[in-house]
Amino acid sequence: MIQYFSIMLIAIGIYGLLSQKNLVKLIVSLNIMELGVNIFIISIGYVADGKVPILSPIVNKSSMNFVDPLPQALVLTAIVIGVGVTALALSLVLKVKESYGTIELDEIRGDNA
Amino acid sequence: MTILKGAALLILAFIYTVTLEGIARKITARIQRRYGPPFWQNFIDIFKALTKHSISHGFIFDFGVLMAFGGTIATALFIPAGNLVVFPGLDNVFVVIYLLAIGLLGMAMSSVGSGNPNAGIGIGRALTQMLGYELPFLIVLVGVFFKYKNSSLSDLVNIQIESGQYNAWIMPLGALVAFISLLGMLGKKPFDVFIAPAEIASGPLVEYSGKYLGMLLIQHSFSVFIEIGLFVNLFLGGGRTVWEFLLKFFIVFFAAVIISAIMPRFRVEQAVKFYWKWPLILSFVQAIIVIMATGR
Amino acid sequence: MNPTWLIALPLGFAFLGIFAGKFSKAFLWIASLANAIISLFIFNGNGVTSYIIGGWIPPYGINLVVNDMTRVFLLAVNLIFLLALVATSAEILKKDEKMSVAFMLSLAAINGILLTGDLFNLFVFLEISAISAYIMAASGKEAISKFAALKYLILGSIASSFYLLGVIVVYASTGTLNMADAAAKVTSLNPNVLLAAGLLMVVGLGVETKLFPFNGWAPDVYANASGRGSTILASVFPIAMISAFIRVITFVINSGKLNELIIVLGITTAIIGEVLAFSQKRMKKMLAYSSIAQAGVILMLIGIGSSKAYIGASMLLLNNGFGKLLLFSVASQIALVAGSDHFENVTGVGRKSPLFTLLFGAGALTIVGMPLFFGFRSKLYVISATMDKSLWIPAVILITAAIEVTYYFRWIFNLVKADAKLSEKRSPVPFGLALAGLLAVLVVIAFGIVPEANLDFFNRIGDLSIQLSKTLMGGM
Amino acid sequence: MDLSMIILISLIAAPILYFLAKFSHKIAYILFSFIQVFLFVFILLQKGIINTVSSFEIMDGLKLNFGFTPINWYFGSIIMLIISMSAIFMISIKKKSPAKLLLLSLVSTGAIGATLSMDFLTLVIFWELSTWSSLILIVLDKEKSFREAIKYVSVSAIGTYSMLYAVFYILKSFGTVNYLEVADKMKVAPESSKILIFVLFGIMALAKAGSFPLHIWLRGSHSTAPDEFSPILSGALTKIGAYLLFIMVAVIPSSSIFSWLPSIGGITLVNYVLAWLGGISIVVGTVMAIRMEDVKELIAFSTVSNSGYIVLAMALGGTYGTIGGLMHVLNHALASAAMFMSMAAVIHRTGTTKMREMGGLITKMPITFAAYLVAIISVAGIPPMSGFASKWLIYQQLVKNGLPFLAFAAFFGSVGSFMYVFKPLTGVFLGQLKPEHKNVKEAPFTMILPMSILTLLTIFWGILPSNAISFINKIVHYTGGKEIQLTFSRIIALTGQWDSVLVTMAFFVGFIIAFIIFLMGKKARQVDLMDTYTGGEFLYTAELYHFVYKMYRPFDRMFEKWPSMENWLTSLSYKIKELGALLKTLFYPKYPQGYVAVSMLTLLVAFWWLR
Repeated sequence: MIQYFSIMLIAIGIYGLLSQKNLVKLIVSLNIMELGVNIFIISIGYVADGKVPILSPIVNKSSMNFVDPLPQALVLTAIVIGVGVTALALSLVLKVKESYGTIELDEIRGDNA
Repeated sequence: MTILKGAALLILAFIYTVTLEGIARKITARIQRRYGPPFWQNFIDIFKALTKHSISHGFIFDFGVLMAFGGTIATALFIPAGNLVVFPGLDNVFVVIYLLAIGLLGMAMSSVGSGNPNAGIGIGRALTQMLGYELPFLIVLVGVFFKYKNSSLSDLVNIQIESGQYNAWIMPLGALVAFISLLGMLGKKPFDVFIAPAEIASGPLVEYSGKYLGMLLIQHSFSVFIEIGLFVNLFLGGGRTVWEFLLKFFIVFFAAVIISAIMPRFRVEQAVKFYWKWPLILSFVQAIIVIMATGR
Repeated sequence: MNPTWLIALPLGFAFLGIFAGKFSKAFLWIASLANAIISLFIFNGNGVTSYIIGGWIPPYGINLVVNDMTRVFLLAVNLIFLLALVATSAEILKKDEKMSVAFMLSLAAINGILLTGDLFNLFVFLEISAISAYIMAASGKEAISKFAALKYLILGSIASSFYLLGVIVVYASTGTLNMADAAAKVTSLNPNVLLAAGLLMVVGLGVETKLFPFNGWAPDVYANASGRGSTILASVFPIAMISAFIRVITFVINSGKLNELIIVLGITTAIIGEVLAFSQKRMKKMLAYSSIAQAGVILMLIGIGSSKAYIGASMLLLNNGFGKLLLFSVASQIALVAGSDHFENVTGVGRKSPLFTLLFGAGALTIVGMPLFFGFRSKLYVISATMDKSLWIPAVILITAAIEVTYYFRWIFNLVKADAKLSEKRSPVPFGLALAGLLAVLVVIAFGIVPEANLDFFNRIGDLSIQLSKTLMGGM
Repeated sequence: MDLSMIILISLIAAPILYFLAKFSHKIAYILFSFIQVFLFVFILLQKGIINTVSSFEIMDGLKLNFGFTPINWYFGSIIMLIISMSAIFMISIKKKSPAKLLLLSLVSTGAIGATLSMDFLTLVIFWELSTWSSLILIVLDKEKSFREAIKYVSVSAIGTYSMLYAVFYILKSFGTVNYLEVADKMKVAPESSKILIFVLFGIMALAKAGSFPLHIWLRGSHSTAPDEFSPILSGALTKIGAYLLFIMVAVIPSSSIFSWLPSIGGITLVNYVLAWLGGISIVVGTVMAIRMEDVKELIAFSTVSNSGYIVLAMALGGTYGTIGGLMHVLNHALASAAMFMSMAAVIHRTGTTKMREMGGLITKMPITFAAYLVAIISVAGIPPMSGFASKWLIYQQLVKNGLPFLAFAAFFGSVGSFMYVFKPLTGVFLGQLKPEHKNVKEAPFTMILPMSILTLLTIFWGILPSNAISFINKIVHYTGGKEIQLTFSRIIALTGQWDSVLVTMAFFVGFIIAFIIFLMGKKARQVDLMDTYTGGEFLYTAELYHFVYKMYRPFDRMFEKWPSMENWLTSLSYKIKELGALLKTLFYPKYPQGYVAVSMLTLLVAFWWLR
C-alpha cells in the first residue's frame, strides 16, 4: 500500500516537473519526487510484525524477525544529499533571478544557438 | 630506299595537291560564274611568297611555323599512296591522326604568338570545331579497326584490295560520316569559320607574310593530302598503283570542292552541334552494326 | 598502495579548503598532484584487489575494488585532471578559492566512483560528483551558465532518484548492495523486475554518461561553463561515469535485452550527436555535441560487450579524455582571446598563434581518429568489434565518423584560415596551456604509434570482460 | 637498409624538420629535399628486388606489412619522383613555414607507406596519414581554400571509411588482409561479399583518384592548395588511387572473380560500370577544364579527365588496358606535376592565377614555357611525348573489346584536351605581354631544375616508350597477366605496331626540311607584338589585345545549361544541418520540461518494448 503511495508521489513529482513554469515550483516538484523515493526505500525495510533492529535483552537473538535497518540508513543519506541538492538548486535560482530578473521559465531568454 | 620513297612521296604530294587546289579554285570560280585563275596559280603564289620579305613576331612565331611544317611533313610520310608506301606496317592510323596534331599545335602556337587577337579567335574556333568533327570520324574508325583487327593504313589498303570490297561499300554510313568529317578537317565550307577571311581577317593566318605564309601554304597542301589520303586509304581501298590512288584522291577532292562551293558558313557551335547530331549518331550506328556483324 | 587515499586526500583537502581561504587553491594542486602520483603507484599491478573499508566484510560492508580496468582509468582520470588544471591555470574565476573546493570534491567523487564496489556507495559518490558538477556548470561568466546548471540539476536529480530507485529494487529483491554479491544473485531474479531495475539505473546513469535521450543538459552546460569547469566535465567525468555504467549495467545487471537497448540508444546518440555537432556555430557547443556522440559510441561498445569492444571502449574513453582536454581548454582560451567562440570570431586565431592550431588540431585529429594519433587505433578496434556484432553497426558508425571528420576539419581550417580582418598582434598561449597541451599531444601521439605490445593494459581490460567474473569483481 | 626503417626515417624527419625550420627556413627546406631525393633514389634502386617485411603490431594480431614487388616499386618510384622533384622546387618559394614542412614530411611518409604496403590495412593507414596532412596543407596559403578543402575532407572521409569498412569486412570474412592472400580467398568468397568489397574499394579508389562522381573536390583543392603543393596533390597523391585500382583489377583479378556476372564487350558488368564512371569523368573533366578561367582550376579538371583515363583503362583490363593504364599513371604524374610546377613558377613571379591577367610571358620565362609545352603535348597525347603511348594502348583495348561508347569518351578527352591545354598556353605564355610584367624574370634555378628533369623524362619516354613498358611488363608478369611484345623502338599491339623512334625521326626530318626552307627565305624583320594587323588602327594598350578570356565562349554556351554535379555535397551538408535543426527542436529543447518528458517517454517505451 505504502509503495503505491510512494509511486504516486514520484508520479506527482514528475508531473510537476513537466507542468510547472516556476523554477521554485520545479524544485518543490523535485523534492516531492525525492520524498516518494525515500518513502519507497523505507517501505522496503518493512517487515510485518517486525521488531526494532536493536540487539537488546527483549529482542531474542534467534527470532530474526527484525525490521530491515539498512533502508533507514540509506534514507538518511539520501535525505542529506537531497537537502544539499535543494540548497544548491535554490541558490542557483537566486543567481538566475539576479541575472534574468525572473524565475518564470518562459520569461528567461537563454541563447539557444 | 626508304629515303628515296619518302622524298618521292613528299614531292608527289606537294605537286599533286597544289595542282588540285589550283583546279579547285578554277572550279569554284566557274560555279560562281567567274573566270578564275590558271590552275598553276597556287605554285606561283607559294614561290612568290617564299621569296618576299617578311616580318616576325619573335621566337615562338618562327618556331611554331617550323613545328607545323615539320610535323605535317612527318605525318605525310605515313600516308601510303597506292604502291608508294614509305613505312609499310608502321603507318598506324592513330599515329597519323595524332602526329597531324603536332602540326596544328605548332601553327596554333605560332599564330597566337603573333599577339594578334584575330589569330587567337581563329585558333579557339578551330580547336572547338575539331572537337566536333574528330569524334564521329574516330568512332567510325573504331568500327573499321574492330572489323579487321588492324589499324595500319597499308595493311588496311591491302586487305581491301585483296577482298575487292572497299570499306565504303561495307560500311556506307561510316564512309558518309567520314566524308562529312573530312569537310571539317579540310576547313572547307560550311566548316571554315575559323579562317573566315571577311570576319577575322583569315584568323590564324592573319600575321603571316613572305616565307612564313609560303611555308604555311605548303603545310596546308600537305595536310590536305594527309586528310584526303586517310579517307581514300581507309574507305576507298587506296590503290594498287600510285595512279589509282591519285584518281580516287581526285574524286574525293572534287566532291569536297563542289560541296563547299555551294555552301554557306556555319557558326562554330552550330558546326559542333551539327557534328554531334547526325554524324555522331550514324557513326555509332555504323560502329555497332560492324561490331555486331563481326562478333566480339 | 591503498586506493582509499585517492578519495580521502582530496575529500580531506576539500573540507580544509572551505576554511582555508586563499590556500584552497594550493590544496587543489597538492591534492591533484598527490592523486596523480598515487594512481601511478596503483597502476603498477594487476589482478583484482579488494580493499575493505571500516572493517566490515563484504557483502555487508563497503569495499573498494581495483581491477585492471580501474587501474587504467584511475591513472587516466587523475592525470587528465591534473593536466586540465595546468591547462586552465591561466583562467581567473570568480570566487576562485571556493571553486577549488568544488574541484577537489569532484576529484574525490570521481575516484570514488571508479573504485567503489557498492551500489549505494556509488550513489553517494555520484551525487557528490553531480553536486560539484552543478557548481562547475554554473561557474561560467555568462548568466546562461547558471540557467544551464539549473537545468542540469533538475535532470540530474531525477536521474539520481531513478538510480536510487533501481538500487533499492535490486536490494529489495536480492538483499544486498555489494555489486559482486548482487551480480551473483540477480541471475535468479524475475526478468521483469531485473529489467525494471536495470532500466531505472540506465536512466540514472544515462544522464551522467550522456546517453540519448537523457543528455539534454550537456550542450548548454559544456558550452557555457568556465574553461576549467567544462574541460574537467568533458574530459574527466565521462571516464568515471562510463566506468560506473560498466560496473552497474553490464557487470551487475547484465541483461541481454538491456544490452540491446544500450546498443540501439548508443548508436542513436552517436548519430544525433554528430549531426547536431555538424550544424553548430559555436566551438564549445560543437565540442559538446561531439562529446555526446563519442559517449554514444562508447556506450554502444559496452552494450556489445565483447573483449574487443571493451578494449575499443576503454581506448576511446582515454582518447576522448585527452582529446577533449585539449579541445576544451584551447576552445576556452580561444573564446577568451577572440571574445567569443562563434565560428566567425575565431577565424584565423590559429594563424596568429600557431600553438593554438597545433593543440586544437592534435585534439581534433585524435578525436576523429586520424593515423599517428591514438584515435585511429581506437577506431580500428571499434570497427573490428562492431563488425563482429553486426554488419550494420560499423557502417553507421563510419557514416557518423565521416560527418565528424568534416566538421572537425572545418573548425581546424577556420582556425588557420587566412583572414584579412586579423590584426598582426599575436595572442600568446598561456604557459600552462602550452605545457599541459603539449604533454597531452605527446600522450595521444605516443599511444598512436607505439607497437601494440606496449599497450598490454588495454588487452587486460579485454580479458577482464571475457571472464566477466562476478567473484573477481567483488573480491569478497 | 630495412624497409620499415625508410618509413621511420621519413616519419622522424617530420618533427626534426619542423624545429629546424624554426631556426632557418632555407636549411630545413634544403634538408627536406635531400631527404626526399634520398628516399626516391633508395626506392628506385630496389628495382627487381622482391622482399617483404612485417613489423610493428598495430592491432591485435595485425602487423604493418611493407614490401617490394614490381607493383610497389613502380608506384613508389613514380610518387617519390614527383614528391622529391616538388621538394626541390619548393626551395625557392616565397611562403615557407615550419608547419608546411612538417605536413609535407607526413604526406611523403604516408605516400611511401601506402605504395609500399603489402596489405589493405597498411595501405589505408598510411593513405589516411597522407590525406589528413595534405588536407591541412591545402588551407595554409589561400583564403579561398577553406571552403574548397572541406569538400576534399568529406569526399576523402567517404572514401576512407568505405575502405576501412571493407578492410575489416575482409578481415572478418577471410582472416587476412594481405593482398595476395585476399586475392586467393576472394575466388571462393560468396558473391554478395565480392560485390560489397569491390564497391567499397571502388568508392575509395574513385574518391582519391578524383574520378566521377567523387571528383568534386579536385577543382577547389588543387587550385587553392599552396602552389608548390599542387604538383604533389595532382601528380602523386591521386596516383595512390590508381594503385588501389590496380590491386583491385589486377591482383584480385576482378574479371575472374566476377565471371558469373553478365559481361559486356568481354568485360564483366562490374568492370563495365567502373569503365563507364571513368568515361564519364573523362568527359566531365574535359568539358569543365575547357570552361575554366583559372589556370589551376583548369589543370585540376584535366586531372579529373586523366584520372578518368586511368580508371577506364584499368577497368577495361586486358593486356593493353592494364598496361596502358599503368603507363598513363606515369605519364600523367610527370605531365601534371610539370604543368602545375610551371604554373607555380609563373605564379611565383607574377602573383596571379587568372589567365586573363597574364600573357606574353614566353619571352620572360622561356624554360618554364618549354616545360609547360612538353607537358601539354604529353597530356594531349601527341606522339613525340610519352602521353601518346598510353593513350594508344588504351585505344587498342577499346578497339579489341569493341566498345564504341567508351571509345567516344576516350576520344572526347583526347581531342578536348587540345582545347584546354592550349588555353593556358595562350593565356599565360603567348599573346601580349602585360605592362606590369615587363620586369618578370625567369624562375629561379631550383624551380627550373625539377621542371627540366620531368620534361626530359617525358621526352625520353616519349621517344622510347618501350623502355617504360618493359618495366610495366614486369608488373603485369608478376600479377600473372599477359605482356606486350616489344622491340627496342616498336610496340606491337592488337591492331598493328608503331615505332616511336621512327616517328620521332620523321618529325625531326620534317623539322630539318622546314628549317632549311626557313633559312633559304629572306631574313625576317623582327617587330613588336603590338605591331600587328589591325585593319589600320594603332594599338596602345597591350592588355586589351590579349584574347584569352572566355576563349571558348561558343563551346561554353553549349554547356551552360548542363546540371552542375559539384553541388551535391553542399546540398547534402544543408540536409544534415536541417536534420540537425529538427533533432534539436525534438530532443534538445530550451526548457527542462522537454528533456524530462523525452526521458520519461523513452523509459516507458523501452520497458514496454523489452518486457
